[in-house]
Amino acid sequence: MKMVTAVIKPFRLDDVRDALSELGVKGMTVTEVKGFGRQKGHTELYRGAEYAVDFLPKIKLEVAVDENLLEQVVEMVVSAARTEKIGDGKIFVTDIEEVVRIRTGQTGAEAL
Amino acid sequence: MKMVTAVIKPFRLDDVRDALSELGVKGMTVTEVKGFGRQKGHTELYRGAEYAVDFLPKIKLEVAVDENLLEQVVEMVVSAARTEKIGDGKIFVTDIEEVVRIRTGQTGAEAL
Amino acid sequence: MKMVTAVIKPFRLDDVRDALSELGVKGMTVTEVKGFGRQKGHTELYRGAEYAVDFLPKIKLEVAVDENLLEQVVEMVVSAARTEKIGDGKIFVTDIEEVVRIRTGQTGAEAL
Amino acid sequence: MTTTVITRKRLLLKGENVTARLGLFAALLLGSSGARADELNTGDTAWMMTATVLVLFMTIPGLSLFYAGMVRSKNVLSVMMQCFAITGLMSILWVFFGYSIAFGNDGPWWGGLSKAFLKGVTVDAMTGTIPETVFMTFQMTFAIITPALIVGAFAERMKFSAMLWFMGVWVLVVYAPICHWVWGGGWLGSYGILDFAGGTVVHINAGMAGLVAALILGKRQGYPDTAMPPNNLGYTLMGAAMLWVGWFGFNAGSELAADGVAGMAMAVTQIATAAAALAWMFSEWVVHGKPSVLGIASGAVAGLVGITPACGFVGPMGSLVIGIAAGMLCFLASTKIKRAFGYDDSLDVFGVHAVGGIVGAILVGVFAAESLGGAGLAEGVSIGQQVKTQLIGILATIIYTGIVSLIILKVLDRVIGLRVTDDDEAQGLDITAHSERGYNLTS
Amino acid sequence: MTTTVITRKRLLLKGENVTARLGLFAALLLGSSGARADELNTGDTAWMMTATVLVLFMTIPGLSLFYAGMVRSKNVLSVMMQCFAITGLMSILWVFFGYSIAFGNDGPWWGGLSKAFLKGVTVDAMTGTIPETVFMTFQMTFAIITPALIVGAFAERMKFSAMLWFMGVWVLVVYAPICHWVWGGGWLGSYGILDFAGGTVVHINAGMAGLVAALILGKRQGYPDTAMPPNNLGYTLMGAAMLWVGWFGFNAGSELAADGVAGMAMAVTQIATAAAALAWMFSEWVVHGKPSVLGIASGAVAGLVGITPACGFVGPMGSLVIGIAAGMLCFLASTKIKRAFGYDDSLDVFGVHAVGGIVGAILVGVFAAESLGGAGLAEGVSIGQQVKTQLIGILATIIYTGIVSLIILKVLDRVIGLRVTDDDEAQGLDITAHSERGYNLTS
Amino acid sequence: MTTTVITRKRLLLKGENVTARLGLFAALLLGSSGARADELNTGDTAWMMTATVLVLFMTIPGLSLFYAGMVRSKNVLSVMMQCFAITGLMSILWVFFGYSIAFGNDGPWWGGLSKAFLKGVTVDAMTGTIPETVFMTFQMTFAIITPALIVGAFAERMKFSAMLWFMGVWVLVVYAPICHWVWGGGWLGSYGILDFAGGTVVHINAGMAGLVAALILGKRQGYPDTAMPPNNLGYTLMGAAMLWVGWFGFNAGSELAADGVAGMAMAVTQIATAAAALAWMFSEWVVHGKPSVLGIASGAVAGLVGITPACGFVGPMGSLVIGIAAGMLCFLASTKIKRAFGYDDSLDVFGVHAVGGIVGAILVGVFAAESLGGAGLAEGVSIGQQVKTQLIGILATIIYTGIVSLIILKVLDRVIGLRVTDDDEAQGLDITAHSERGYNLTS
Ligand SMILES: Nc1ncnc2c1ncn2[C@@H]1O[C@H](COP(=O)(O)OP(=O)(O)O)[C@@H](O)[C@H]1O
Ligand SMILES: Nc1ncnc2c1ncn2[C@@H]1O[C@H](COP(=O)(O)OP(=O)(O)O)[C@@H](O)[C@H]1O
Ligand SMILES: Nc1ncnc2c1ncn2[C@@H]1O[C@H](COP(=O)(O)OP(=O)(O)O)[C@@H](O)[C@H]1O
Repeated sequence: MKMVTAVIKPFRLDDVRDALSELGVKGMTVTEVKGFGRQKGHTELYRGAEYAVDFLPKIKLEVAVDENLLEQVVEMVVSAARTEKIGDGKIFVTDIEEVVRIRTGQTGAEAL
Repeated sequence: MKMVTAVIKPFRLDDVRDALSELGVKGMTVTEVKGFGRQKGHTELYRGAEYAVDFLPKIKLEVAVDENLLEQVVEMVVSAARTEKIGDGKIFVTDIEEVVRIRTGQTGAEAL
Repeated sequence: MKMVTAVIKPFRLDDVRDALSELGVKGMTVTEVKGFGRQKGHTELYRGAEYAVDFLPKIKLEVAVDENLLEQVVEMVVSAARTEKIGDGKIFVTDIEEVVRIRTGQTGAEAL
Repeated sequence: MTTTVITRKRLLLKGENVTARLGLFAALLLGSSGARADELNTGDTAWMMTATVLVLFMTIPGLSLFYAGMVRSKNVLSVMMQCFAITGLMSILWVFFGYSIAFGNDGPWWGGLSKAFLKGVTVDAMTGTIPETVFMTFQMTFAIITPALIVGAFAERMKFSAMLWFMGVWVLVVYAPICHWVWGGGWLGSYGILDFAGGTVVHINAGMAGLVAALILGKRQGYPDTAMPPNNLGYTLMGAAMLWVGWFGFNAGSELAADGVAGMAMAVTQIATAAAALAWMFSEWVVHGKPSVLGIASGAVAGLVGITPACGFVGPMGSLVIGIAAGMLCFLASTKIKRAFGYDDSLDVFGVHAVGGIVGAILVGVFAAESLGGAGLAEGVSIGQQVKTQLIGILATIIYTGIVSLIILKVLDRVIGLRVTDDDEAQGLDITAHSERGYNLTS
Repeated sequence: MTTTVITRKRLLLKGENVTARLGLFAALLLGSSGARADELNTGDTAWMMTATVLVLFMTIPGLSLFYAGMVRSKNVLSVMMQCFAITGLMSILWVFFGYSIAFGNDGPWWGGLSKAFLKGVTVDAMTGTIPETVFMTFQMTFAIITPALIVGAFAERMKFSAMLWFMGVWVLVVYAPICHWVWGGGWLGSYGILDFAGGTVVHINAGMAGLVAALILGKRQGYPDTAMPPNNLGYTLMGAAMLWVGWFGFNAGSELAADGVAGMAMAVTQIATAAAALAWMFSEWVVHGKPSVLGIASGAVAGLVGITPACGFVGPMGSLVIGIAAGMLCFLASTKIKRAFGYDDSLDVFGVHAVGGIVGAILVGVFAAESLGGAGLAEGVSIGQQVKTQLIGILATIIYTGIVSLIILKVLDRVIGLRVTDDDEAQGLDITAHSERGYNLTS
Repeated sequence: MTTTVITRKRLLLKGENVTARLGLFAALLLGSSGARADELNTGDTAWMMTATVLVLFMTIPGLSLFYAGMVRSKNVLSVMMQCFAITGLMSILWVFFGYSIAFGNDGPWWGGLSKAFLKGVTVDAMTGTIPETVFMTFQMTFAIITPALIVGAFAERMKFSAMLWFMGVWVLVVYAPICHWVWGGGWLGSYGILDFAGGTVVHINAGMAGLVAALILGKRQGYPDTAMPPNNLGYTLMGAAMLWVGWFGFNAGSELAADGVAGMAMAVTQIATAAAALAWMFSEWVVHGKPSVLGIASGAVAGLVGITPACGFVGPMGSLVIGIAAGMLCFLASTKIKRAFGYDDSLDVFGVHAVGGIVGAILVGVFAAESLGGAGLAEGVSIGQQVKTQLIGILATIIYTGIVSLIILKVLDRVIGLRVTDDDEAQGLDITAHSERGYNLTS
């Protein structure tokens, strides 16, 4: 079991979700985050006090997937999230040792 | 050291925290997230424009635990978070290679 | 590739970011979280109804780094985030199996 | 006609000759022209149109914000929606029947239907020195805010449709008749009760109906163990501020003229409200260790409620005492007593409005006395007698509204059900009853 | 009395003899003193200063909140900013030229520049029974809110600088002339159009200009597929509440006096608004299964718009019908019709203001008839004739504002560009146009 | 007429013969009846009750929102709480002593205690043509907002208890005496200072006291390096809108009558405010590249402050200049000058109120001249002389409030401490001082 964690631009979320659903992914968890990276932020100015805001709104998507789907999922996310402009984000793949579905107690692939 | 990440229903948080405290867990980190899964969302309607909101409010709980507590922790979370209705959420267990307590610089089990 | 996840006090964020930038870290992702731990919370009181709020605002910082930078990054975060008061937070190090930069499709160290 | 109307609140009851109180200006007009006393006075009319606007301002946005800030964020819209829909519905029902029931004829129990659908309320019709249209609309705003106050008692759990039915029936069979009893020429007014701007008619009435509704609907899920923190106390404080501001229309407007009594009503309203806000704040500071926003806001409202029945009758020092008493007693009622009894009056409609109204309705019997700086009791009436009269008015209101509200609610519960499902309550009424979310701050 | 009252506003400005219309009170004074008819009346003045304050209150904070709550959070400030800047700019332009163009002389097309820079508007100048300074400021608040209404049509995508230019030109070449036509002694007023408080001048005018702007600017990115949920419906409902409250200044203030007509204008405004709020709410409940906050708020505004041209002319039952019609038809226009045509009038300026204004402007021709409870049509004018007159006024407004707004926008588009860049639109106007964020709730 | 107008407010209170200033309408009444000049006028009374309500509206909710939006979210409630508690406390202290100190007798320095506890302020007592209760309450609202303005200077770091002590003492030993000097028959008024609605009494006074408080309390932790973004600029803009709306009560209400001077005060208030809002907006646009919400809101307030001392004396074009000057100079003071000196006046009380007040207090000496469209200076007084008089009034105010505020603060610091602990400041005052959170938007 792998966890695919993608940090993407907020307005790509719907496309990514749809793409993953098509692949048969049944669930995912989404967090509003702030990203710092190459993409530059903006400045804000209040009564002459100017300051830079380097953190940009991003969406972090976490999808637990079976190993055999991994490659497809990563590709799907890449193609659905890509705008080819700076700040499109990253995908991180990590290993999951165990998954449990709380409602049923099922574990492993069944739990997804 | 393992990280237990549980996505649960928001109103179960207090019970889960209490259950874990009883087990001797000293700390945890909580994030407000949105979940997409089998549980269906709701629709919103603004001046005739209807749209489906599939993402439901969930709480993501992260608890770093010593291996020997792992099983108990997972069980506890399952039993405290379970409502037996769809959408109860998932638990993911991953491996942590190192933990540091920032205040003291302690590492490993001591750091928890 | 390693993921360094640090839970820190919110007002230390700018210092930590600056410290990491100096090390050459190009990006990071930040989430507003609530932490439960040894640091005590506060009570709130509404028309005679008092209740304890144990969850304190924290910032979770996630930085993917190349193995060879790992140690330095951890040290930097520790020193920049430390106030020596209870509640300074934790650092968790986990393994990343793969990283992809969505914009370019680059993987591995290049993707950071 | 004039003698009845201009005297309305104070003198209707005391039956005194009013010419003297019209001030020299009016007397002058009368003297020099022989015009009838129900000549339109533009100053009075200007003030009463303003007062009408101010009372509407109390409900929307004032009360809506005050209440909406106190509930959980998943119900923030539902409370505002209820206040707003009540504003619409009560306006129409008032025009259809309510105004006539309250102010049609002056039998002891109700006003009949002679003014139903505003028959006779033409552009030239007068009530004292102001157009009857203005009087009718001014009173309409009272018939709006009274039901809206009740909303706080059953917030976060009542079905929207049941709420509409309850309020629609209630305003016609409870509010309008009690309004008639006290202000429309009915038995309580004749009996000599002092209620300048609505201690019995509005606050005790709403507070008691709220308590009944809270009891019949039962507690919210998780009450009182689960934390139910207010979602936006800034809204609540701003709502309290708007209530305070608008209440001058309510109280000084109840004089129906821009004169010295209205001026004094304004002054004592300010004094009592300030005193009650501080009284609640300091009580809380002493008892719980800290002064709070919710406390001072509640205290201000308690003071406004307390001075309402008294504002045209008492002087500055009387109002000070009423304010302090209302602030402290409502504090106790809304914190200690509610908890002791365990009922779930979500936003303390009973603890603030019924209790504050009772405090004011009793104390006006004391501080209206000329010896205590008031405008004076009717000739030959002692403080003790007046307080007895006041108690009878209070009891009559409590009993009537208590029983009739209970009946309406029981019937509605049987017929359409009062309470939302558990799932809907858990998810919140904004989504489940209105398909909307209150805050969507990240897009 | 009625027929004279009908034309109060127009007649005053056309310099006709107004003595007859001042009512018994003034007549009395006149009789006993021989004073001129333009004697200052403190009650009328008190009311008109209050009314002026109320109309300003409609725009800021009322309309600003109403609109700001409906956009996405990244644009919440931009909408408020536009309303606020318009308030500033229109005030100055009104003082410089607008007032003179609208109310200078009484030629058929415009008022000329004889009052430019407020020449002659001294501390002693009078308009009827109130100081001309008050009349000028009252009318200024109309010249503020009308452009501000248009903002809703192009929200979330127009350049701030282009918006300022458009509004600045528009108020002088569109608003002020139409205002003159109807109220300043111009051709439409002479022709006999009934428009008590601005159905044509304000609402149809703004609604049509908004439609043109929405069409020329084009749709927002992603419209209509992407969800664009309102960021804060609490703001929207509070804004609607403030509009409702302030609108009494707009409608009853348009009588320019505190008299029976003003009182009736107040009453029917309340009735129509309540009826329209309920009409929209129930329509939505039937059609979509749930009553909503956005719906009831929109309905209230639709009712306020609908009764605006009619409020000094119709009776309670006429206002009820107007309210219901406005609520239902604006509901259809803003939900079904907009979707059918596919234009992106972001906050339904056309669907609510133009449609509601048209409904009211037509129906006033019907319900002003004495037989239907109204103040009566001019002697010898039938309902059919009056409706025809109304239609001509509506058409003239639509055509003039449509064409001239189009020209101004086309020219500006060529010269400075109307629309922000795609990137700025995606990021939101708050940051990109004003370097500020609306909500920063975690520090 | 002009010279009498200048002193209207003072003279009325000193019991001088005011007949000449009451205008034709009153004269008429007087002529036909021989009544005394202090006959109640319902129109004036209606306006003054409205004006009183409007000034209260400025503080709560207006100023509270304006300020609350600018602080960080952890302090949002604390600022609102301070304004609200001040409203309560000042009301009581005004009734006890303040009113008497300001308006008791007319010695040069203070009014004595003859009216303490409102002795003699009965239902029949008159001030000019309005009930004294209304005058007393109107002036009370000034005694509320002036201390509340100071709150902005020490926001986010002062102890709540210390704040209450400071304000309580300050209103009695600083505000009430200065109010007496200028309006209550004291030396500055006799000396001929022009201050129609409170340039010295309210704004310079509050602005200077704020500066002293900011200096004595010291900077907020992290100022000026840490970003301290406003938590909710929508609140701030809505608060500014409410201040704008309510300020008509402040300015036109200061005439104490609904007459031509009040009308002109209303008109010039609108013009100056609009001009200042635009002036700040365009200055910022030029200097920083973008117009901002905080900028235009601050500009509007600067304009309101600037026109305050001048509003009953200057004409439209004078007000335009005053507005532009106030907008630009307050912009410089609040952005450049504050930064240059490095003090932490959190919300720019000095930069807006003191600077704006000074600009207005000086320029009224210029634009009150009849040759410049004003109401005219006193006979034989040149512009230069009047400006000198104004400067003396400004200096007297600055010195007195500066020194006495300093003493009060120093004593309080020694006795109970002025500033919260570092930990409390870091965590925010909402939780630490009031055990509440401002926003709780996810439950
Ligand atoms: N080393 C990193 N660790 C964690 N998150 C990162 C890292 N680098 C970038 N990110 C995330 O990816 C987002 C996009 O990165 P950025 O450098 O702006 O552009 P790009 O995606 O085109 O490389 C950032 O906003 C941040 O959230
Ligand atoms: N594959 C997945 N990866 C990450 N999170 C998931 C995944 N599947 C489900 N979730 C999370 O679990 C929550 C509950 O899942 P759902 O399918 O609705 O019901 P159940 O928990 O009963 O299986 C989702 O809202 C989502 O947050
Ligand atoms: N076992 C844990 N798992 C996950 N997060 C933890 C754990 N223990 C502590 N934390 C996080 O670290 C924060 C600080 O911990 P705390 O015990 O209060 O103080 P300290 O950092 O000084 O040990 C907590 O608020 C929580 O967010």
